[in-house]
Amino acid sequence: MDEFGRHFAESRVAVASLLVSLAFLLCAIFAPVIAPTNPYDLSQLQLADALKPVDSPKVVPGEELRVRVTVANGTATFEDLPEGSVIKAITAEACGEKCLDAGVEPADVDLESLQIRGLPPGLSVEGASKHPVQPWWTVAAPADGKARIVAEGAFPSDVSFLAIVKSAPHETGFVFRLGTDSFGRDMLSAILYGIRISVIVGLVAAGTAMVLGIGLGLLAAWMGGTVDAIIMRAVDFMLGFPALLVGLAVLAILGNGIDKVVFAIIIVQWSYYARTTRSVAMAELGKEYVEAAKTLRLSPVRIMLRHVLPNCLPQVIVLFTLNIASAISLESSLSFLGVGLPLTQPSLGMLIANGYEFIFSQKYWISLYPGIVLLAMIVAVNLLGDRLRDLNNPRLAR
Amino acid sequence: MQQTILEVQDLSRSFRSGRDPLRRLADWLSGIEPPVVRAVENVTLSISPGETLGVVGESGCGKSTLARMIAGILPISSGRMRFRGEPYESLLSRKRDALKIQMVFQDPLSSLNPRLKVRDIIGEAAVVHGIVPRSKIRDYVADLLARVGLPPEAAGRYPHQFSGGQRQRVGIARALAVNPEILICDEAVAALDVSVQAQVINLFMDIKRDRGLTMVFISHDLGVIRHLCDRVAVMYLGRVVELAKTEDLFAAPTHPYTRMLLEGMPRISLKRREFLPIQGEIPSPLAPPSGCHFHPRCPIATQQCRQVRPELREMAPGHVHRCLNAVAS
Amino acid sequence: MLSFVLKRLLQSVIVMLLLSIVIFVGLWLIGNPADVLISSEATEADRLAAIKALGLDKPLWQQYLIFLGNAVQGDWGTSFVYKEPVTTILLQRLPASVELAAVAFVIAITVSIPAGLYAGLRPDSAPARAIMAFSLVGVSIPTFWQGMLLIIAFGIAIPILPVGDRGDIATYFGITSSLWTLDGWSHVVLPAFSLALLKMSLLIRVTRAATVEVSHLDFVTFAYAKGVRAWKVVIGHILRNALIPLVTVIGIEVGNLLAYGVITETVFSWPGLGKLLINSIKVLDRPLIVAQLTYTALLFIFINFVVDILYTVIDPRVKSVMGRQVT
Amino acid sequence: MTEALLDVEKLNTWFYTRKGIVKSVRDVSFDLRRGEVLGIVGESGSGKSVTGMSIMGQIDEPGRIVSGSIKLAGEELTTLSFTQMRHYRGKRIAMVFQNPLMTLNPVMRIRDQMFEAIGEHENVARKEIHRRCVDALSAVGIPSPEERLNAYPHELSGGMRQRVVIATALLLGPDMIIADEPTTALDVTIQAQIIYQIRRQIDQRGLGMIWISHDLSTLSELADRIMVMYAGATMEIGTTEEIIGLARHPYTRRLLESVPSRNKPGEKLQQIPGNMPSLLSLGQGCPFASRCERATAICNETVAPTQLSDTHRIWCNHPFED
Amino acid sequence: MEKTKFGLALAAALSLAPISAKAEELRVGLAAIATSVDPHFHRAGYNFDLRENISDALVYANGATGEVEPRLAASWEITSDTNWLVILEPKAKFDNGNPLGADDVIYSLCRVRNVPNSPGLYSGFIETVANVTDAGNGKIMIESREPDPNLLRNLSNIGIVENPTGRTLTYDDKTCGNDSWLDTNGFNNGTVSAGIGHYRVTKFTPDVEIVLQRNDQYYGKPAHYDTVVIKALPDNSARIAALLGDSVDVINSVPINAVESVQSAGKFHLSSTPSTLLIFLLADQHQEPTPKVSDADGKNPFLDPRVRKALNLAINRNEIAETVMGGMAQPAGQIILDGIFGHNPDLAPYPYDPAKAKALLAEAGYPNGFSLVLSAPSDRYVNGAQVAQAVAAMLSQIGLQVTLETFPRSIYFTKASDYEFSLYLAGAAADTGEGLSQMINLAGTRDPDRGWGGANRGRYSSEVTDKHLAQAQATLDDAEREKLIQAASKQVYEDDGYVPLYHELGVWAVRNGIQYEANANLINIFYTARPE
Repeated sequence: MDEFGRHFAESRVAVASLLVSLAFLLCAIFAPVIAPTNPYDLSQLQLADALKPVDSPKVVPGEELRVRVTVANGTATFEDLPEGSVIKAITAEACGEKCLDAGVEPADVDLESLQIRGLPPGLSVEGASKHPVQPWWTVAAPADGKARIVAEGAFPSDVSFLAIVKSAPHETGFVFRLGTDSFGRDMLSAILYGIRISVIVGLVAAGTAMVLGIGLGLLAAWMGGTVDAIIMRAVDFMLGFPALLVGLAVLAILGNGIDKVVFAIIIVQWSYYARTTRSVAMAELGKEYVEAAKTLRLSPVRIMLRHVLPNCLPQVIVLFTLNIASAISLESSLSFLGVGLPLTQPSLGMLIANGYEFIFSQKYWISLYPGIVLLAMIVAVNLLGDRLRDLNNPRLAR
Repeated sequence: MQQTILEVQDLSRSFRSGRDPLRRLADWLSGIEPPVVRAVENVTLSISPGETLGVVGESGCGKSTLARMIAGILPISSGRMRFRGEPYESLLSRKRDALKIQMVFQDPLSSLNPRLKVRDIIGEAAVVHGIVPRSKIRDYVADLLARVGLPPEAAGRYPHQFSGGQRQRVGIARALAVNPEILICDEAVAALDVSVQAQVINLFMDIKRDRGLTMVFISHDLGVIRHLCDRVAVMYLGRVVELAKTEDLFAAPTHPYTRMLLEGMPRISLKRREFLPIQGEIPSPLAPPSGCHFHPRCPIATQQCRQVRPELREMAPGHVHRCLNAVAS
Repeated sequence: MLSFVLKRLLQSVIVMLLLSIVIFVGLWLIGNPADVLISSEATEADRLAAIKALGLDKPLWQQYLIFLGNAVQGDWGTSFVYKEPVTTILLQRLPASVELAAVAFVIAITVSIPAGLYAGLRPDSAPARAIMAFSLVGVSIPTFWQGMLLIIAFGIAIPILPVGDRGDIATYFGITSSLWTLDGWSHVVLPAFSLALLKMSLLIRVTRAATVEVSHLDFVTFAYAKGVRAWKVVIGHILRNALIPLVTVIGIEVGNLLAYGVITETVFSWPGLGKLLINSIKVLDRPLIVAQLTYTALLFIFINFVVDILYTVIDPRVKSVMGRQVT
Repeated sequence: MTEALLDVEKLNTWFYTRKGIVKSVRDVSFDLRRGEVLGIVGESGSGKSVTGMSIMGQIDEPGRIVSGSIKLAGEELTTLSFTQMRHYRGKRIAMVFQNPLMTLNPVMRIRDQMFEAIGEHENVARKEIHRRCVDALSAVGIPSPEERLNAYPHELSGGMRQRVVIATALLLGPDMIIADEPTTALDVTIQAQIIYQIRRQIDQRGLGMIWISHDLSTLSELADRIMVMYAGATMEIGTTEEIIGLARHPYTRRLLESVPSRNKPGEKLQQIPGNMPSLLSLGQGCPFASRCERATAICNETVAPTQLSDTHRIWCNHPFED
Repeated sequence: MEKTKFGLALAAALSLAPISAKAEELRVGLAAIATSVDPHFHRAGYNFDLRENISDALVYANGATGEVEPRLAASWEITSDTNWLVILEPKAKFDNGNPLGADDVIYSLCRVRNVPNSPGLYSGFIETVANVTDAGNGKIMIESREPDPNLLRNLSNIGIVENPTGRTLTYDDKTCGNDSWLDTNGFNNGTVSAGIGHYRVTKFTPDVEIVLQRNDQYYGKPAHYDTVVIKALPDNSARIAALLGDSVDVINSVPINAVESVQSAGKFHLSSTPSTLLIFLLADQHQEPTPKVSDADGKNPFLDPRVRKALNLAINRNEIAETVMGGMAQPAGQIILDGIFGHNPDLAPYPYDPAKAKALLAEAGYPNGFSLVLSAPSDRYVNGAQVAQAVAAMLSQIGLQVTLETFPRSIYFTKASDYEFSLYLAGAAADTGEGLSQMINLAGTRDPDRGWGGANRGRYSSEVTDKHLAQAQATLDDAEREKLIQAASKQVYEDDGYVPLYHELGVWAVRNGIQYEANANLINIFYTARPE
C-alpha cells in the first residue's frame, strides 16, 4: 500500500489532479462560506444587477421617476413629482423650430439615463438609442441632464411624452468578479454553488451506485448460477444503453429535481460497479487464497467481505473516481437538455445552458466561466482516475 | 499402518457447462446436450495415518480436482469419503473437526491474500474457530512462524514483501495453525526455483516427522514424488491407472503410461540421453477416448482396449493398476 | 451456434417486453397527453372526445396489450401530434441521424485508431502525450459545451460553416441524403465533428490500452524474432489483436453516437431522431416516445448481436467458445 | 575445433527502471559453435532470458545493451539498429519461446504466421513457400501438415503449437536457434517428444543452439556445454561432463545437490540457505557470496575467472578442489 | 462588423454556406411548425399558421387590425338574432378549377367534428352553429343556437375544403349523414389539397420543413413569393444562428437576448406587435387549505381578497417587461390587450407598491407572510422561467417565503388541471382575435359543460363577472357588448381575481428588403410578405 502511495506521489500529474480535485471538494463543502452571496436566495436577487459584465460593481439602483410631460404651445406641464425626490422638476424648452430640450432640475443631478417614451411619429431623440421594438429612446448619462427631441418635419404644437429619469446609482462596494447572469446572480457565487451541486450529485450518485453495485457484484460472484445470470443480464442490459438515454428516460418519467438526477445516475452506474466487482471477485474467487479460506472453514460472508472485497477495491476506487466525473458530466448534460435540476438552484450545466442564449449577444461570461470550471473539474477527476488506474496496471505505469 | 485415516471410494466429479438458465432453455430448444466433463472418475484410495501418498499425472488428469474434493472445497458428484471411518458429510458439518484436513497450494503468491498481514493470514481461522483466544494470537503465530523457519517479525508484513520460498512457508504455517491431521499439498513446490524447492521439501519432511501428519502430495514432478512419498497413485484423464509403493512403482512400473512417464522423466546424468519418439498427445478431457483412455498412445494396446474400460487389478500386494494387457516388467 | 442465436433471441424478447412495460407505465405516470395537445380554449367535451380518439380512456393494461399486439404486427401506433404512423415519422428522421452518426463515426475511427496505436506503441513520446492529453480533454468536455464552442468558433467568430439545420438533399442510387451535396457536407461537418469528439477520445484511449497490452505479448516478440517488418507487426499482429476489445467498444459507441445525437442534434438543431425524441418528450407524444425508446433498444440489441458476429470474424477463438462457455 | 558461430564478449544488459538500474546481465562471455547445444541454466532472475533477447537485439525499453559485443560469424550485432537487425532475425538467428500458448498470434492462421516468416526475407513464389512450410511441419513430426496450416493456434494442443513454433524457427535455415525454456510449460511425455524432434533437427542441420532452462536435468541429457548463471553473472561454464560431473563452483554444486533425484528418497535434501540478492543492489564481488558457505571477505570485493581447462572456466575465489 | 464582412467574404469564397435566397423564395424559420396539413386536424397555434396560408376560411380575423375581413364570404348580413346570410365569393375556386359552392362549406363544417383520431378538434369554434343551409345563388344561411356575435370570428378558423362526396350534406352536430371523410394522411402526403388558399403545400416533413408553392388559381390578390420554405427551428439559438448564417430570411419569436446581435448585424429589422397572449399569475381561489401553501394556519390565504391585492401590488410590471423581457412585453392591468375588442381603458396596471402590499398582508393576518410554492412551466413562454424567478423574488420581497418550481409543459398543465398548484404562472391568448372568448376562457366560472373557464385553473369565480359575460355572449350589438365585457373586466380587476403580468410582444426578425407583417395572434401570414 505504501508502495502505491509512493508511486502516486512520484507522479506530478497525479498529485496535481488530486490537489485540484480536493480543491473542488473544499469549494463544494465551504461554498456557503466562500461565496460572496447566496445565489439561491431569491430575495437577494435584483434584476437591476442582471447581465453585468465581469468586474462590474454592484450598485443600488438610482431613483426612478416616471413623469408624463405635455408640451402645448411652448409651455410644458407635468405631473407633480413625489415629495422628497432628488429631482425637483422636469423641463421642456424649445431649442429652435424643430427641436425641444427635455431636462431635469436641478441640472446638477447625476443622471444615469433619461428615457423619452411615447413620442408621436416623426419625432426622435438626438443621440439616443432607440429600443428595437418599443417606441422609446434612451439617453445614457446625458451630459447636461438634457435630452433633445427633434423632428424631421415640422414640430407639432402639442407633444405629450413620458419621461423616465433615472438618477445615477451608487456603488455598494461589492464587485461581481465574474459578472452576473440574467437573474442578477453573482456568477462567482453561482459557480461555487454550482460546484457544490455537481460535487454532491457526483459523490452521492457514484457512492450509492458503488455500494449497490459492489453488493450485487459480490452476490453474483458468490452465488453463481441463476442469481448470477439474472444480475449479469441486468448489467448487460444497462450497459447496452447509453447513460444519457437512460437518464433522459428516467427523468422524463419522474420529472426533475436533484434527487431524481441522482436516482437516474445510480440507475445508470450501478451496473459498472457490479460488472467490475463481479469480474474481479470471480478472478479472486479463483485464486488459491480463497480456497485456503474455504479449507479453513471461514464463513462465506467473511470470505467475501474480508478477503475478496478488499482485493476488488483498487479497481472499484478507480471506477468510482471516473464515475464521479461521468456523473458530473451526465448531470450537466441532462440539465442542459432541460430535464435536470430546478431552475432556482442551477448547477454548472444549467448555468451554461442559460448562458448559451447570451453567447450571440457577446455576453460570454455567463456560459464561459461555468464551462471552464466544469471542464477543469471533470478533467481533474478523470485525470486522477486515469493515474490511479495506471498505477493499478503495471503495464501502463512505468 | 493397518487402520486407515482417510478412505475414498468411487469418487467422481463431473460437471456440465452453462449454468445460465436462459442458455439451458436455448440448449433445450435447439436440442443440444451440453457435454459433460468428467474430471475425476471412480477414484478409490485409502490412506493410513502418517503415510504420504503421492498423486502424479500430467495436466488435465484430475489430480488437482481430486485434491480439492478431499479438502472439501469442491463438491463431489458421486462416491464416498470417510475420515477415520466417519462419513465425510457429518465431519464437515462440525466446523472444528472439518479443519482436520488442510491444504497447501501451488502458487505462493495467489495463495496468500495480498491485503492481509501474515499474522492475520495465519491466525484468522484459529481465532474464528476458537482454537486460540484472540489475546494469545501473537505468540501462537510467532510459534508457528518459528516452526516453518521464519523470523517472528514476519508476522507484521504483507505477502509481497517475501520471496517465493518464504511465502510457501507462510502457506504451510497457515495450514498448520488449525492443527490438521491430513495435509494436502497441491504442486506445493512446482513454482519454486530448485534451490528454494529443496528448502521447502525439507520443511515438509520436518513437519511430517514432528507432527506425524498424513500427507497427500500432488505433483507432476516424479523426482519430488519419489523423494517424499510412501505410495504413489498415477492418474490419467481422471482415472487412477496405477497405485503402488514408491519403490515398487519406480522399480517395476506395470502400466504402460507409468512407464512412459518414467522414461520421459529427465534426470541428471552424464550420459547423453537418446530421446525416443513418444507417440500421441494428451486427449482433451472433454472428449476422452473410449475404453481405456490411454489406448491411442499405448504401445501395447489391442482392439479390446478400445472398447473395454479396464478395472483396477492387483498385480502384487499393494500394487494395483488399470490395464488389460500389462505384465510385470 | 443455433443455441447461441436462440439464447440471444430469448434474451432480446424478454428485454424488449420488460422495457416496453417500463416505458409504457412510466409515461402513463407522467401526465395525460390530452392536456398538452388540446388547446386551452377547448371545451371539456372536446377534451373527452380527444381522449377517446387517442384511446386513452381504456384501462392501462388494455392500452398496453393493444400497443403490444399492434407492435408485433409492425404497427407502432400513430403519433398523437403528427397523426402520422410512428414508423413513417421515424423513417423520415432516420436518414438525418444516420447521416450524422455515419460521418461522425468515420471521423472518430479514422482519427482514433492511428492516434491510439501510436500512443500505445510510443507511450513516452511527446506526440503520444499530446494525443493522450487531447483525449483526456475530449472525454471530459461535455458534448453540449464543446458544441457551443464549435458554433461560436466556426459559425460566428469565423463564419465559414453554416450552423444549424441540414443542408440540401439529393437522391442518387435510390438513397436520399444530404451527403450527395456540397451544401450538405458543409452542414454536417461541424455537428459530426462535435459528435465524434467524445467517441474519438474514448476510442483513442481504448486503442492505446489495447495496444500497450498486446504489444507486450509473446507473439509480438516472436513476430519480431521472425524478422517481420515493424509496420507489418503493428498492423498484422498488434492491431488485429487490439481490435478485439475495440470491437465491443466501437459497437457500444455506434449506439452512443445515435444517443448522444440527442445533445448534438439539439445544439445544432439537426432534424434527426435525437431532436425528435426531446421534442416528443416535451409534448408527451406517447406513441412516438415508446416507439423511439423501443426502437433504440432494438437497435442496441441488434448492434450487440452484430458485435458478437464480428467477434467470430476477428477472433477465431470465439467461434468455438461462443456456443459454449466452459467454466 | 571449428570457428565460433557466435561470440559473446563481456555483454552487459541493464534496465533503467524508476527504482534504479537493474543489471540483468553483467560481463557475460561465451561462444557457440555449429552443431553444438549450449545450455544456459539459472534460476528466475539469473539473466538467462535477457541474454537470449540481447542476442536477438530485442531488448525493450527501458533496457539496453550497455557494453560488450555479440558477433555472429564475425559480424558485430550490437551496433546494428533494430531495423537492420531484422535481416538477421529469423533468417540467421531464430528463437523459440517458453509458452507455446502465447507465442502464436491467436487471430492468424498458422499458414499466415509461417508464410510471413519467409515472405519477409525471401522473394519466393507462394507455391514454394507453401511447400517449405509443409516440409518444415513434417520435419518436426506434425501429422497432416497441410491441414494444420489452415488451423488457428487455439485448435492445436500445446505440444503441437510448440512444434509449429519450432518449425517456423527452422523455416529459413538459420545458423542458430535460441530456445528459451521451450519445454517447461509442457507435460513430461510431450516434453520428451519435443526434445527428440529438436535434437534430431540440430544433428541433421548442424545448427548452433542455445537452450535456456532452469532445469539441470533436462540440460544434462541434452546439452554439449552448460553455462551456469546466477544473478546476472556467469558462475561456471564448461562441457556437460565438467559441469555435472566436475562442478567446482559452490553454487553449481549446491544446485546439483538440491535436485531430489540426486538424493536418497526420504532423506533431507541439500539446500542453499537464503534467497537471491536484488539485482538493484549488486556490488563488484560474487553475487553468490551471501549464500555461500565458502565465502570470505574478498568475495564481496571481487571475483576473477579461472580457466580450469580449455572448456571449463569458473568465476570463484574459493572453488572446490577436486 | 468588419469581422463579419470578412467572414462572409470567406464564406463566399469557400462557397460552403448559402449566400442568399432566390428572389422569389421566402425562407422562414419558426419556433414551431404545423403538425399537419389538414386544416381541421389539431387546434393549435402553429396549425392556425399554415391553415391561414393554404386554406381560406369564410373570413379572416386580422390580428394586426382586429378587423374581420372578407375571404370566401364576400359579404354577410345578420337577418335575425340567430341568422346570418353569407354571400360566397363568386370568383373563388379550388386549385383544380372547381368553383366554391355552398356544399363545400357545409362539408367542411361537418368534417370538423369528424376528423378521425384528432388530438384536439376545432369543434369549439362551431359550438354555436345550429344549422348551415344552401340559400341558393351562391349564398348560405348559418343559424346559431343563440345570438352569437362572434360567429364569423369563430368561423375564421375553419378552412374550407372541397366536398368530395358529390352530394350536399345536411348539417347536424354529429356526422351529417356521412361516414367517409377525407383522411388527414391524404392532406399530409399531398394526395388531397386544401386547395383554396394563397399557397399549396408541396412538401411536408413534420417537425422539420414545409415547402409552400403559390396557388396561381387563387381568386384574390396573389401572394408575392413563389415559394415559401418553412423550417422548424425550436431552439432559440439555432433560430438566431440560422438567421445570422443566412439560411432563413425571417424568424419568429426572436429571443430577447439575441435582439442586440440581430440589430448589430445591420442586415435585419424587427417587426413586432403586442400580442393577445397574456401572461398572468393565478392563485387557487377554491381549495381550503390549498396544497402548496404552508405556515398559514391551515387556511388558503388567497381566499382573502387583501392577499390577492397584495400580490398585484407586489409585482413590478415595468421592471419585468423592461428588464426580464427586454421591452418585448407590455405591462398588463387586465386580461384583454389594448386595442382588442373589449379592452377597458379605465383599468391601468397596478402600481408597484411593496409597502402597501406588506401592509395588506399584515391586515389579512399574515404580518410575517407565509410559505408558498410558485409553479411555472419551464419551456412554454418566452423567458417564462426567468419571469417566474423574477416574480418569486418580488414576492419574497413583501415577506412571503417563496419557492419556485418549474415543470416542462408536458407535465405542467396536467398538474394545473388537477389543481395541484396554489399559485401558478400561465398564459392565454385570444384565439378569436376579440376579448370575449378570452374573458370567458380565463375569468368565467369553470364549467366544462358550458365550455367556460377552460384556462381558469385557479377557479376564480364571480357571479357578477359571469352575468356580464353571459349577457355579452348574447348581445349582437357591438357597442353594448363591449360595455359588458369592460364591466366584466372591471369586476375581475376589483376582485383581484387575476394577477395579470404582461402581454407578450410578437417579435419577428426580418432580412432587410423584405416586408413582413407582425400579427397580434402570433400567426405567420406569408401572403402579405413582399420585397420592399
